[in-house]
Amino acid sequence: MITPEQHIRLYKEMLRIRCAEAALAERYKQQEMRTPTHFGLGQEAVPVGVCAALTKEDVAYSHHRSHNHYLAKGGSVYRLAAELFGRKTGCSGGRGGSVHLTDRESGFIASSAILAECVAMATGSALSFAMDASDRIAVAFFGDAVAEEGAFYECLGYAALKKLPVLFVCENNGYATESPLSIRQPEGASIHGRVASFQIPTRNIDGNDVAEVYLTALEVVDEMRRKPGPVFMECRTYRWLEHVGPFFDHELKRTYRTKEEVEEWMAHCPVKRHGAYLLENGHATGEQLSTWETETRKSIEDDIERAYQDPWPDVQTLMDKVY
Amino acid sequence: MITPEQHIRLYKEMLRIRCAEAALAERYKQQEMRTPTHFGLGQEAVPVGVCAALTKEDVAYSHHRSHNHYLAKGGSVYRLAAELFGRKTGCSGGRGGSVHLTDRESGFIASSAILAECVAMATGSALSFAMDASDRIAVAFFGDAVAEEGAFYECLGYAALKKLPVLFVCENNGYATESPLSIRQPEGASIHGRVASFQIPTRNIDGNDVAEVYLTALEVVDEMRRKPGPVFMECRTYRWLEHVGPFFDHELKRTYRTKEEVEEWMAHCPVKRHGAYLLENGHATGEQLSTWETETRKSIEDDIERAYQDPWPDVQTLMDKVY
Amino acid sequence: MRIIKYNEAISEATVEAMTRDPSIFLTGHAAAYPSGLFGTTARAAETFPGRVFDCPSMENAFAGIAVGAAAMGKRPVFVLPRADFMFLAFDNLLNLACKWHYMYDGNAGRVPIVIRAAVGKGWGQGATHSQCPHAPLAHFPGLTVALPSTPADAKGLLLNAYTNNHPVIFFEHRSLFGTEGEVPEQMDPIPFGKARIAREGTDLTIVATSLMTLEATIAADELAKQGISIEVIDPRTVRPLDEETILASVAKTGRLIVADCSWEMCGFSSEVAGLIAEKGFHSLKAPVRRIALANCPAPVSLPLETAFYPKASTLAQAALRLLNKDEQDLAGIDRVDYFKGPY
Amino acid sequence: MRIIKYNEAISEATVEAMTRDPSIFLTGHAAAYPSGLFGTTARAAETFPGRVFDCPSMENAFAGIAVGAAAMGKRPVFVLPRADFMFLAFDNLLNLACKWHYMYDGNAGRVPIVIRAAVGKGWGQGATHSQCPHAPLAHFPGLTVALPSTPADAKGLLLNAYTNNHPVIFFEHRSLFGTEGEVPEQMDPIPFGKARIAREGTDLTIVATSLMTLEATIAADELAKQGISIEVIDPRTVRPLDEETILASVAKTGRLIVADCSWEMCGFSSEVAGLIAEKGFHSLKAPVRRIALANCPAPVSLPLETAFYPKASTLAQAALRLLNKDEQDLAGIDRVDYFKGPY
Ligand SMILES: Cc1ncc(C[n+]2csc(CCOP(=O)(O)OP(=O)(O)O)c2C)c(N)n1
Ligand SMILES: Cc1ncc(C[n+]2csc(CCOP(=O)(O)OP(=O)(O)O)c2C)c(N)n1
Ligand SMILES: [Mg+2]
Ligand SMILES: [Mg+2]
Repeated sequence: MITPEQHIRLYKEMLRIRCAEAALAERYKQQEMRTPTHFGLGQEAVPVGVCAALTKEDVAYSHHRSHNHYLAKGGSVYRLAAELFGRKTGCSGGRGGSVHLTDRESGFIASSAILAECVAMATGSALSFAMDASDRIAVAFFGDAVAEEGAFYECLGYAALKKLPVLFVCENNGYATESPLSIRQPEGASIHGRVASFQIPTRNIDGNDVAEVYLTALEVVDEMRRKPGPVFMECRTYRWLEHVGPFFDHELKRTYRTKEEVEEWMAHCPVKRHGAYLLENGHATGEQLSTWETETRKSIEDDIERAYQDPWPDVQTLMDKVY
Repeated sequence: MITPEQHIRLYKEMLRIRCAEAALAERYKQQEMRTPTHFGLGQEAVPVGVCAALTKEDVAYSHHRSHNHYLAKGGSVYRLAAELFGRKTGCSGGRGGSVHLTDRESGFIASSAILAECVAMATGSALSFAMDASDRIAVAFFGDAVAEEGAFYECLGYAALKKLPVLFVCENNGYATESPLSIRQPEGASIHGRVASFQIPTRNIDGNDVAEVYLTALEVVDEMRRKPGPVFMECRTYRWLEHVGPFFDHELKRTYRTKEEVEEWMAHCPVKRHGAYLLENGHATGEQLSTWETETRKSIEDDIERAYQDPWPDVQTLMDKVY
Repeated sequence: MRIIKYNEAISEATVEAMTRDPSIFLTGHAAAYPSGLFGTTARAAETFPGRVFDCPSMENAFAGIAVGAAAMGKRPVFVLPRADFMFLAFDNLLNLACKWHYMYDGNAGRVPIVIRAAVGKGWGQGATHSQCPHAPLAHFPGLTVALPSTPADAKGLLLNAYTNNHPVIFFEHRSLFGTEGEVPEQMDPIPFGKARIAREGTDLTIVATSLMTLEATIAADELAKQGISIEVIDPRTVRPLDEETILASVAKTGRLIVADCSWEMCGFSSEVAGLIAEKGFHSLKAPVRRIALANCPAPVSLPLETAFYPKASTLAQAALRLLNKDEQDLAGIDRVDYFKGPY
Repeated sequence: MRIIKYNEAISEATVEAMTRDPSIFLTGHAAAYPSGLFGTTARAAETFPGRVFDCPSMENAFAGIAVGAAAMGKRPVFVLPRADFMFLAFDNLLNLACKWHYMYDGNAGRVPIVIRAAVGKGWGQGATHSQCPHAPLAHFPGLTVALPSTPADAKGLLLNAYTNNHPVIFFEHRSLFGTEGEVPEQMDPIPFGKARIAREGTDLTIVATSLMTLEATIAADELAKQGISIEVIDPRTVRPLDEETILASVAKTGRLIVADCSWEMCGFSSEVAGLIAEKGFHSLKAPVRRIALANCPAPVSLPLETAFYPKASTLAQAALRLLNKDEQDLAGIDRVDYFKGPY
């Protein structure tokens, strides 16, 4: 069961990520963050629910759409913003850009831009944990397109063979850039069904319901710590903005999906939904919700502005860390 | 149903391949075929049963252990032997060696040494057939290790998505070089089970029973011609000789499998077994069987000797076919 | 003559070739969308809906699928929005496609496949979305590797790729898609292995690939004002390489700069420098100068990225030095990057 | 001093390093079997059964798994029975491992992984089982690429690889596993980027990689009989490259042959020729000569294979020509291939 405090924590964390991504997307339009960026608006419940079930010792990896995961695992908005601005205070010193984030202290080891690399990395970290008989867990966050990449299946086979403590979290948002799932993957062959054929336990859940994500994650993480082995979670969700960039698709007249479809999913906004849950169950008042939002926005604006004011890396450092 | 004539044809074809491989393995020991060679002794029923269900217009691809497939699809012993001797009359002009065979006329397009390449090539040929609305079929012959390679799953997904007329034939002989299946693939996750999760029809059959292979292949090929789409056949079989080279493992004191295991499988020899079936059912007499064997051996010895006498390629041709 | 853009030229070549040859089909991620490879596939997609289609993310297998389709008489064109994804396809390209004709002694038929990929910098693409692996690929016999730098070359080389009988890798530079140039309505294919002399000159030769040809031309224009005559050679294809044209130019000028859009080590700039050391040694009046990316992964941050990429001023400066002239402040000649996010 | 074989030296380095550092583990196809990588993993497998284990055929993912394990403090060693399989792992090697330290600005930790692979000819290995892709890999900043040519170098360089903090690719030549040489019982790691002068000389420099160092030494021995003094340099690592030692040698001899065990184009022989054209131009008395594989895939058939690979006589002949001496019949100096099938 989730305590009221936990419910509030989940809500506040989603709010922080939502406000951060919204504010960053707004700033992005000024063309001063020179790094192709895949915003995560609409998909907050998965990273928040999963990361709430992890400890700092557990590690996470992510793909190109990685801000949510970086933040939910414990990364700071300030260092993320600085990274997008290319500042030397960025989490990767401004060198990596939006798709190459890291925050080792909080256990967010790396995001990387090439599909399925994060799956392999998490599997490798889990191999390390298994060899040390540690009870740490490695998590990979990735999208539905990864189920088209061979490396994904290589990792499934390996993790199942070696009983590695790796949690595969697939955010199935139905699209890879502009391509819907139906033109990319065989009819009737669900991703979790394919994974299950490797004898890996799977869950197929509503990825816009943070409570469901959290409870599921708690359960599987607990299982994994007691009896190591991979678990796969497929979380149905939806991205609001264009694949890469800060706009809604219809603002740019892209037609691969309808405005109606987007709006329908926005109506199932994970943040609003959980806010409503807090209100209904008396865990929070409307006033509290709006105060939290105001405070969060303010603090995020401060972080972003502070990052913006930070210095560029010195050109003399171009060859630093070359060995 | 299989007619007596067909039964005899299946038997004779297995006999041809068995005798060819046995004779080549014997010659191989003289160290004059300078090409690493994976003999197919013991696995004759699968290629013979499958190829008997195909037409010349259908195409086949194979992996490193490819002699059986090349021969069953219609390749000549003479040109195979010449290839192993490195002669210019070899099916690949002596350039390819044992793992790079071709015989376009009979529809054996290519074997290649890198795992899973043959699966992709067959899928590609099937794509071509599908685009032309032709009723041709492409077949890939490969081993159990291919189920560890990512490219295999990429092809499964693509073939299922595009409903391509490709027949995947996996000869599961339980080993990849010296590694048994159990240390390579997850417990309980059968290969055909994994394939089925892609919504591909699968068959799991006794690969040492040529009649079962043939009937299954006839059935699926017929289905595929009427309604294009991939089919997967897993055929349980066993290789008699070492992974690469002409010896029995125990002759070289290799211990990764026991002599007993090999002998048990040899007792289920597909050729002997089908010979016994012919006798039992009055399709052939013992005398016939031994005449066929004598004739086959003779003709194969002639082919091999003729190949041996053939000339090397001229050194001046080293740069021919370079563009 | 008619002026069109690089991406229009590519689109045009594609539509023309597909009209002539029904065996050509084109696929790749987003290939069927208006955004497909910088708009170069959109017209083909409209015109030949059944022959232009999307492809799941399966770079490895698809390269092998292309080989299998080509072996049956198709001409597959596989497009990649970033060349960096091509590493996943290296096995089927290097162990299969490029060896096919030789390894089976011509008996297994031909595999005419074309892989088109966008390369290069722009808007902080960073370490994994900007690479141009033409040199590693050109190392392998059996591959043709083309990098057109003008709209006309893009069209002519692509027409040749689409009718060639063997695998071709075709690198289209991000910063060139919007550039304009003269392209005849009717164009013949441009043969592989025939360099283009982008600018004639007598004092120094610059051999430059892809975008670097543009940078070299800017540098040459600037130096021309000072009476320095630079010859700019665009090899068009790295493999086959037009050694003759390069050697003839150096025989005339005696001085060589090689400017490449990838790294130096075992790269194209070393290849040409090595060529001259072996076959043009007696023409050389001064050391060859190799100009390539800084010897580190591509950083995103603007000042680092700016320092990472060589440009017109880098080339002009190097030319001055080779000619024993004083260095000058030439930063003013560098093009402003017109790229806008988020791509 | 003690004489051991190349494969014994490799085995010894592995066991020593694993004894000292419990974070090292070793895996790859057949790694746990006596046949593992030409017997070089057997003793480690016996000594550390939990840390040497087999790996399914999944070259792509395992390279990424190695990165993820390394990021947690392990030192994975991934062995490949043929370097040709490594193309499948190029994505994780080139887009991830080699960029890791730079791209995350050092903040994501380190990824000390070692990939060991057998390369080279023998017994008709053919086009897809004989390649040595050191040049394509060395093109990318962030990778160390080593090719030891003697037992002592194999041990010393491997000891360094096993303690290095970044990804290392280690190519072991099939034709060298059985060769013998002096190897001290106690050995220090040999630093990367420090060439070995295999033989001192004054008339001509041969820079040679891997097996070609052996061929160069045979050629040098033969020519010494005729009073010709050849210096043979083994760079040991292609990246980092010891430019200094090579330049110093050419400064002394004025003549250079580069002999490589892969192809010429965008390969190591061009790299060194280019280096000299840029930084050693004024020392050169004659054109550089690049000697590499014939410009085609490796054929299997014996006479073709024999013609395909350069050998001692090829080098000796080239040296004579560079020194303006008459060609001679030197085929007698070439080593007889001791390889036996089926491997
Ligand atoms: C190997 C590889 N191929 C192609 C791409 C280009 N690419 C970037 S994002 C993307 C779609 C990813 O879709 P999905 O995994 O569903 O994640 P989402 O963007 O929907 O969050 C593609 C194809 C890539 N980054 N890596
Ligand atoms: C990509 C790749 N990795 C590794 C190898 C080395 N190798 C050659 S055969 C083989 C085992 C193949 O086993 P299987 O597929 O079961 O076929 P079998 O030999 O049993 O017929 C391996 C690992 C290879 N050829 N290609
Ligand atoms: Mg998606
Ligand atoms: Mg097997």
